[in-house]
Amino acid sequence: MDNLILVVILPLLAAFLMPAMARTSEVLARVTGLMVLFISIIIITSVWGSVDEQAVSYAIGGFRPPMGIVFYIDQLSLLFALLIPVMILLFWPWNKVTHIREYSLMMLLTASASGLVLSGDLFNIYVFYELLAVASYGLVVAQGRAGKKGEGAALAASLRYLILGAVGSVMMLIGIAIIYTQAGTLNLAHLALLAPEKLNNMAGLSAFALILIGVGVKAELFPVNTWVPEVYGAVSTRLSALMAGLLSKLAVIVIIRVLVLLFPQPEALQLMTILGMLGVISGELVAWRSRDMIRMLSFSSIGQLGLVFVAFSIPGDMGLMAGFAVALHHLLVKPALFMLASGWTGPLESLKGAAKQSPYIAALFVLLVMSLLGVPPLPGFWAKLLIVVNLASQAAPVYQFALAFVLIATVIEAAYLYRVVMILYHPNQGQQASVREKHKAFELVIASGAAVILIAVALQVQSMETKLSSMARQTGDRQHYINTVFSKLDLADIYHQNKVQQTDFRSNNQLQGSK
Amino acid sequence: MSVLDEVFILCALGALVLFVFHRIRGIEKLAVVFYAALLYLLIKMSGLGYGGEVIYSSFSLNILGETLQWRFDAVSWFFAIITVASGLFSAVFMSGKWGESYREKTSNAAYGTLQIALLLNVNSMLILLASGDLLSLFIGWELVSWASFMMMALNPDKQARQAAIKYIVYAMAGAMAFLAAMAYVYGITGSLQYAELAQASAALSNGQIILLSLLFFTGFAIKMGLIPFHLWQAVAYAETPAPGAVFLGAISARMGLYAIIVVLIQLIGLGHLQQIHIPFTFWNLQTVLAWVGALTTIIPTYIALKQNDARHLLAWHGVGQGGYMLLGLMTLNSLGSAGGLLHVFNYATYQAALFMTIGAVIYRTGTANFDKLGGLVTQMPLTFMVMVFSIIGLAGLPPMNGFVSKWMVYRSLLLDGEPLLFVAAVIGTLGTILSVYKLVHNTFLGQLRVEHQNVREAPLSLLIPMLVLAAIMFVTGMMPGLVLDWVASAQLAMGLVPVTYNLGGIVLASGGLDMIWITLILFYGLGVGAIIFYLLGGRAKRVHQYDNYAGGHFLTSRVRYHYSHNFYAGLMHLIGGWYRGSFKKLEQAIVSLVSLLSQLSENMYRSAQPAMMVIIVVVLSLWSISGGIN
Amino acid sequence: MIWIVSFVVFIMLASALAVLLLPNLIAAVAASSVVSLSLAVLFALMKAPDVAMTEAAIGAGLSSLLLAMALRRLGLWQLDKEQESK
Amino acid sequence: MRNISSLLFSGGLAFLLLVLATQLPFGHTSMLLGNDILQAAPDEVGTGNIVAAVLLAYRGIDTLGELAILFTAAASVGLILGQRSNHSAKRDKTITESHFITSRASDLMMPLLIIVGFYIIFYGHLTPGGGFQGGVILAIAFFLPVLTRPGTTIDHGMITIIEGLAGAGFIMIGLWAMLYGKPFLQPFFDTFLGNGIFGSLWSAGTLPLLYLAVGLKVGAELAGLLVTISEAPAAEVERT
Amino acid sequence: MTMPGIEVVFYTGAIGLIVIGMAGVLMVKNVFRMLLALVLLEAGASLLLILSGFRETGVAPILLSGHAAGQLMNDPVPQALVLTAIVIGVGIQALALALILRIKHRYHSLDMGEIREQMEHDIAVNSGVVSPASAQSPEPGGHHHG
Repeated sequence: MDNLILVVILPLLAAFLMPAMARTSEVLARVTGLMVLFISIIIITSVWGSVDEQAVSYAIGGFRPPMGIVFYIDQLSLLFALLIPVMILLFWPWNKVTHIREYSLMMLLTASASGLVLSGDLFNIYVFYELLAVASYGLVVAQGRAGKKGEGAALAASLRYLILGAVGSVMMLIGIAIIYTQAGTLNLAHLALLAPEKLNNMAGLSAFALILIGVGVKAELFPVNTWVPEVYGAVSTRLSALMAGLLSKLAVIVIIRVLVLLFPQPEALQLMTILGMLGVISGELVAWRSRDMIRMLSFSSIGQLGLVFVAFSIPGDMGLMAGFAVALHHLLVKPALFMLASGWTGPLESLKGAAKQSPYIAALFVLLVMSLLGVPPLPGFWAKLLIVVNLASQAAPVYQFALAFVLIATVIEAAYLYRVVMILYHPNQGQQASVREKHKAFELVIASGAAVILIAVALQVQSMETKLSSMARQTGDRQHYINTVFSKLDLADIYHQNKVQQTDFRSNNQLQGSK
Repeated sequence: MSVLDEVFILCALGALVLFVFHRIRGIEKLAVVFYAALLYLLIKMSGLGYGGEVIYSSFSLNILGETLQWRFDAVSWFFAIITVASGLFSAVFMSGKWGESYREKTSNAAYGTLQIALLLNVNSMLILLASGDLLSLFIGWELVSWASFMMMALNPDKQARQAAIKYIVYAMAGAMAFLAAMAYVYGITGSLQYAELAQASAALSNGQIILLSLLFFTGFAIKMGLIPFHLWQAVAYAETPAPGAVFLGAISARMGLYAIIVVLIQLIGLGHLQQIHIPFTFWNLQTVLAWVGALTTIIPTYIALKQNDARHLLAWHGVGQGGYMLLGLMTLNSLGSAGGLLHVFNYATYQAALFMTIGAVIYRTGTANFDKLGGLVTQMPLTFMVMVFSIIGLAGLPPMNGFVSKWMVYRSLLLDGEPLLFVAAVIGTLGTILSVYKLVHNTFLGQLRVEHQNVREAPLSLLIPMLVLAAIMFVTGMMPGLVLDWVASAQLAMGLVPVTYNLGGIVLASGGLDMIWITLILFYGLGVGAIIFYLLGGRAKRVHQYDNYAGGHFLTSRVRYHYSHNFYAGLMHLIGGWYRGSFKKLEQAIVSLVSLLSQLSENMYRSAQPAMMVIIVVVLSLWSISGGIN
Repeated sequence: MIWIVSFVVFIMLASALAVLLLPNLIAAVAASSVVSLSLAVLFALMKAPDVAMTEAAIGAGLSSLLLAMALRRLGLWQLDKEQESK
Repeated sequence: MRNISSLLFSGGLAFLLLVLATQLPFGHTSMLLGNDILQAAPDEVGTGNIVAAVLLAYRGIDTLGELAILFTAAASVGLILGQRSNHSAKRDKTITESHFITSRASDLMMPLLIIVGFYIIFYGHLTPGGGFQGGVILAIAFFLPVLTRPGTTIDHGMITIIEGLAGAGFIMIGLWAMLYGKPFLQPFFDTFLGNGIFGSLWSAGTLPLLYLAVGLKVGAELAGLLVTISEAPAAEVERT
Repeated sequence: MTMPGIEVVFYTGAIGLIVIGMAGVLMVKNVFRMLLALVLLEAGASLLLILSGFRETGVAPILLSGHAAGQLMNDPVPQALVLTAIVIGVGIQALALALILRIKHRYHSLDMGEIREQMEHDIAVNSGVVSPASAQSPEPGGHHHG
């Protein structure tokens, strides 16, 4: 388990050394990156399943938890720690023209993403989040469409993304400052312990709002997601897939961690519901109007992320479970759709009869789209069902509105996605059929892989449910988090020191038990 | 392993085999065998139709703390047997000459896809019918929607494809309404089991029941094409390849009825529907639903009257006939609901037969446009006969089966003291009679067109299913007791008092109906008439088809006169086109609203720093929300 | 003490406004450098010598150098001209 | 419209923060973490400058992340501007030959700055200052000639290697501890470095080494950034 | 209510910087100035963060021989955090500068509105919705300067 920190460290090491290595041997530098990814995967698989019952924490530098930084490893972080190298590997730029610095950026992305999900310290999360952000700005510029015109678009989109992201980061920093002023600590477990007393007030709520907006930039949260169509429109689908699929989810995971541990007030959840549902409806509405596939998928991604936020904003473990289901589903489907879209550029009308040309791809597309919409036997349905059912059982009126929004948005989503399907299966060939780009092999492999996983999950839905619910239970268990990070001795110490009454601790426990 | 398991395994196997081999010639024979086997399995279950025990599938799924189950009771069985029989007839129709010509026109793959679509439709409907709780009902519901979308999407016609998209949007909206209702039920009861809802519904407040019923009903009404959701169906169904139209027309839309039966009647309960008064009116929920049914019988039927294409005319009728079924069910008495259910069966027979006749006409002439047809009776007499049988049924005239079910509905409305609904139903029937006359006249009567002079009778492979259907219509018309057996046990399963019946018809205290007698008397009367005619030395003179006159206008053999264009011009002028237009405008208004909102959202995303503006909203909402703290 | 702090804060906010309002970009960069310097002073007054040093070196020194160089590269290095350049 | 809403928002933010001010215990914060560290750091880490202890020991991984961010930014800038490095020959003609005084001064300053930089780096764990501040000074020291003598160039390769090795060095020191079975970045894993005497240069375990790595890394990154931006192709100069 | 402490003055400075910075980012059209505003915003956040560990009577968290043993020290943690934040800030600033340089090269403008319009046109061309030959405006009449 101690080796798990290598998942963060090795990619960093590789990233630092790669440009220097490339001066002697470029091949070596590239191979290093791949090797690090493989090692990461091996490390994680070797500890896979060991945290199902009891999460583990790792104190970096061996300093006692509230002082030093800890990594917290539970099912959620382990799952994402595995997904990160796997996804990066899938979307690894294999071609030879890629600049070595871009590989370096990919490694930095891996490291920061892994750090983000593993970290158990608020400011450390900020640092990794910034690293993730800067690496993605770099990648956006680097992977700008290789067209004469496209380059400018990538630059401009990147700048706009950067400014929005930087403002978001500052917001987050202000939020952290407020939290630190209020609670005097940064360790998530320590904060979780103090939260009911210190953060359950207006200051805590503002801090949450600020952090939500800050991290929300990456998570495509409603008010701060204007960069999405621009960036996805300007960069290669490979990077769009990675950003929409993986990076947005990482930001969501951060928000969830913070929310679950630090902010017990229901207003925080409701704020997230409102933003989420505005995201759902606005994203789907614009997607309905879009005239090309990439733009459509970008806005659909905004909508789906809104759905993820709505799901996570449902209180209790069921909300977490619903959120995980939707987030993981989107993580699987959206990259695959982007992969298919990369061969289907141009206005939608030009795709007429594409199904005749490539029936297999069109069939894949239909399958993915159906899952995205939530057609029953496919996993998307179960995810959506979880949301809808749990939204309906909430008493607060905002959830009823959210329910209505989600359902209406689904109808709009069906309208535009099926318009595309009908275009694909149009009996007449479009004018540009002959000059259409071909799909590359790896794109098809990824999309087929996603489809296979979808079907497998559909067949194994029961065991997936158990897995997800156990993950949700573990993630939602604050006391578990606190107990994991602090040993019993430390805990007694902290209670003594902070004059937090033991009764608090017990009532907290009861709260968890009654859930 | 129960018989239901066997059904499902067979379905899965069939789908798999068909999917793998769909390009191979001869697959159609296999499909026919498949439907026959399915029918056989259903017949093995026929105990259900005579009041047998519920059959459970041993397959179940545990999810969300719910146990998903699949089971068949008498209601499901009743609908299932119609479904599978329609599938069988479509498959037979498709397997012969029609299939060959379709193959030639398109491709092996396209033909195979059609077969797959049909099979998926049948399978998904069986899954829907077998649902044992709300969740499995929803799953089945969605499957049916997508399967029929697939069928519709096969249509090359542009308008029909647009209709298919329209359909899927409508269907999605319906499904979402259903989902919302389901979630609402889960919110109240914490479960999705039928039993829980049935139990909980007794304790629900009126408002809750109204909301639930409204949501459920919206979902189901969209599938059935009830007012005000009637716009999509006819256009989408009409121009699907003939066997598809046969199947869709015969049974597909009836799944909405099945769901209404299950949820509104079985679960929410009959008493409830009657007790719940709509606020500010003097209606109760049942009356509202009955009026929806009544309006659905009228409006689409008169739209049908306007159609100039045989398929569209029939499809619009299909929408209207759904109204009768709902009307019958919503009388909630044993006679009316039996009528409604019986109408499902009857309607399936004659709608299938009618679509087949039109399919045959198209097979021979290549068109279903009334302006280009006429006088085919001389060329296709058997087809003509089938059509006459069917339209007698459709118009609800004796001795065909349509008469029985419509009689039951009328009778129950009268007995219930609902004269206005009765009048509405009669108006609907009037429209039906007018339009079926238009159908038969414009297709088969009048003068034959030159280009059709070489048209021959439909091939045997097309005729056989049509004739069999005609026979069924006649037999079940004469002996409705055969089907009433099933209807009665379905009623029992629904929790209604079953209708009393005998082989010939209905037994009522105040005068029943005995179709055997009616038929005999009818034939007797015909016989007497014939005898009198011939005894009086009745002279029949054969006139050539072209040797006729109209309005004093002399016609040469060069100028054919067939009065088909702008049929019922006067009537059309009277009733105008306003009713259809109004609903269309509603639809367009919604589309423009969405479009407007969409544009607004896009502008918001595009404007310089829109995100920041919205943060204001966030800050403000934060403030408003945080009123509770401190 | 409090007056010193107030004075520095005043200077800082005034130059912050100047960053936004001065028409000449070079002046704006200079103003931002002043903001950084006052900030460094504030940090020092707040008993944070490390931060003060960093802010002085990075904020006032390096960052201004970067901005000035970029301004030159942008072709906006024009002292005498009022411009809100395109 | 946009301005009004922007002002509204800014005003809202100010209002929010002002209201918060009445609630937040500024000046009397609980400092839970701070007190713990203030008490423990002298014994546990042995640095005079407790900020350095926090930066390198308690929150060492933050510092690593920060170095990575700088590295990423530099790499991205390299990607953005370096693509046209062949144009860098076309120097900006607006830079006139620098004055004698400035060039001489820079020659004099450079060694001084380098010494000061290294001093700040090495005494970072004892007195205010450290890798970051020293690194900046180093960067400026190496950049001065470029600024004062337009002809001078700095070898990008050299910068790449230094930044790579310095960053790797930081990680390696961390991993070194793992070799001894200690957690990553633990400063005391062996008697090799010893604890030293409190207050002396060689104290606080690996912290001085880490600060050296940080200093070199920051220096190299910032120098790289400066050089890259200064070599960027000028936009078409709007000369009057 | 006692006389406001010195921290109130610091706090005013922090809020002032944040608000001025935010207003600048939102309202300024020139991207270069926008970047300057961003720097102000970051400075404000740093000040706020330092303030969270500030005590009027505290001394710098450095152990020097001159200090009495029991003297109250300021919180070292926020100082370390701000150090980190400042360095991160300069990295982002450099990145943004590089982008601005290239964009100016490409689009011959520093005005955010113009840059956005040209970018949207480029994206539309890229996706094939608009033909490259068409005028600068991607969607006729579609511009809404909010």
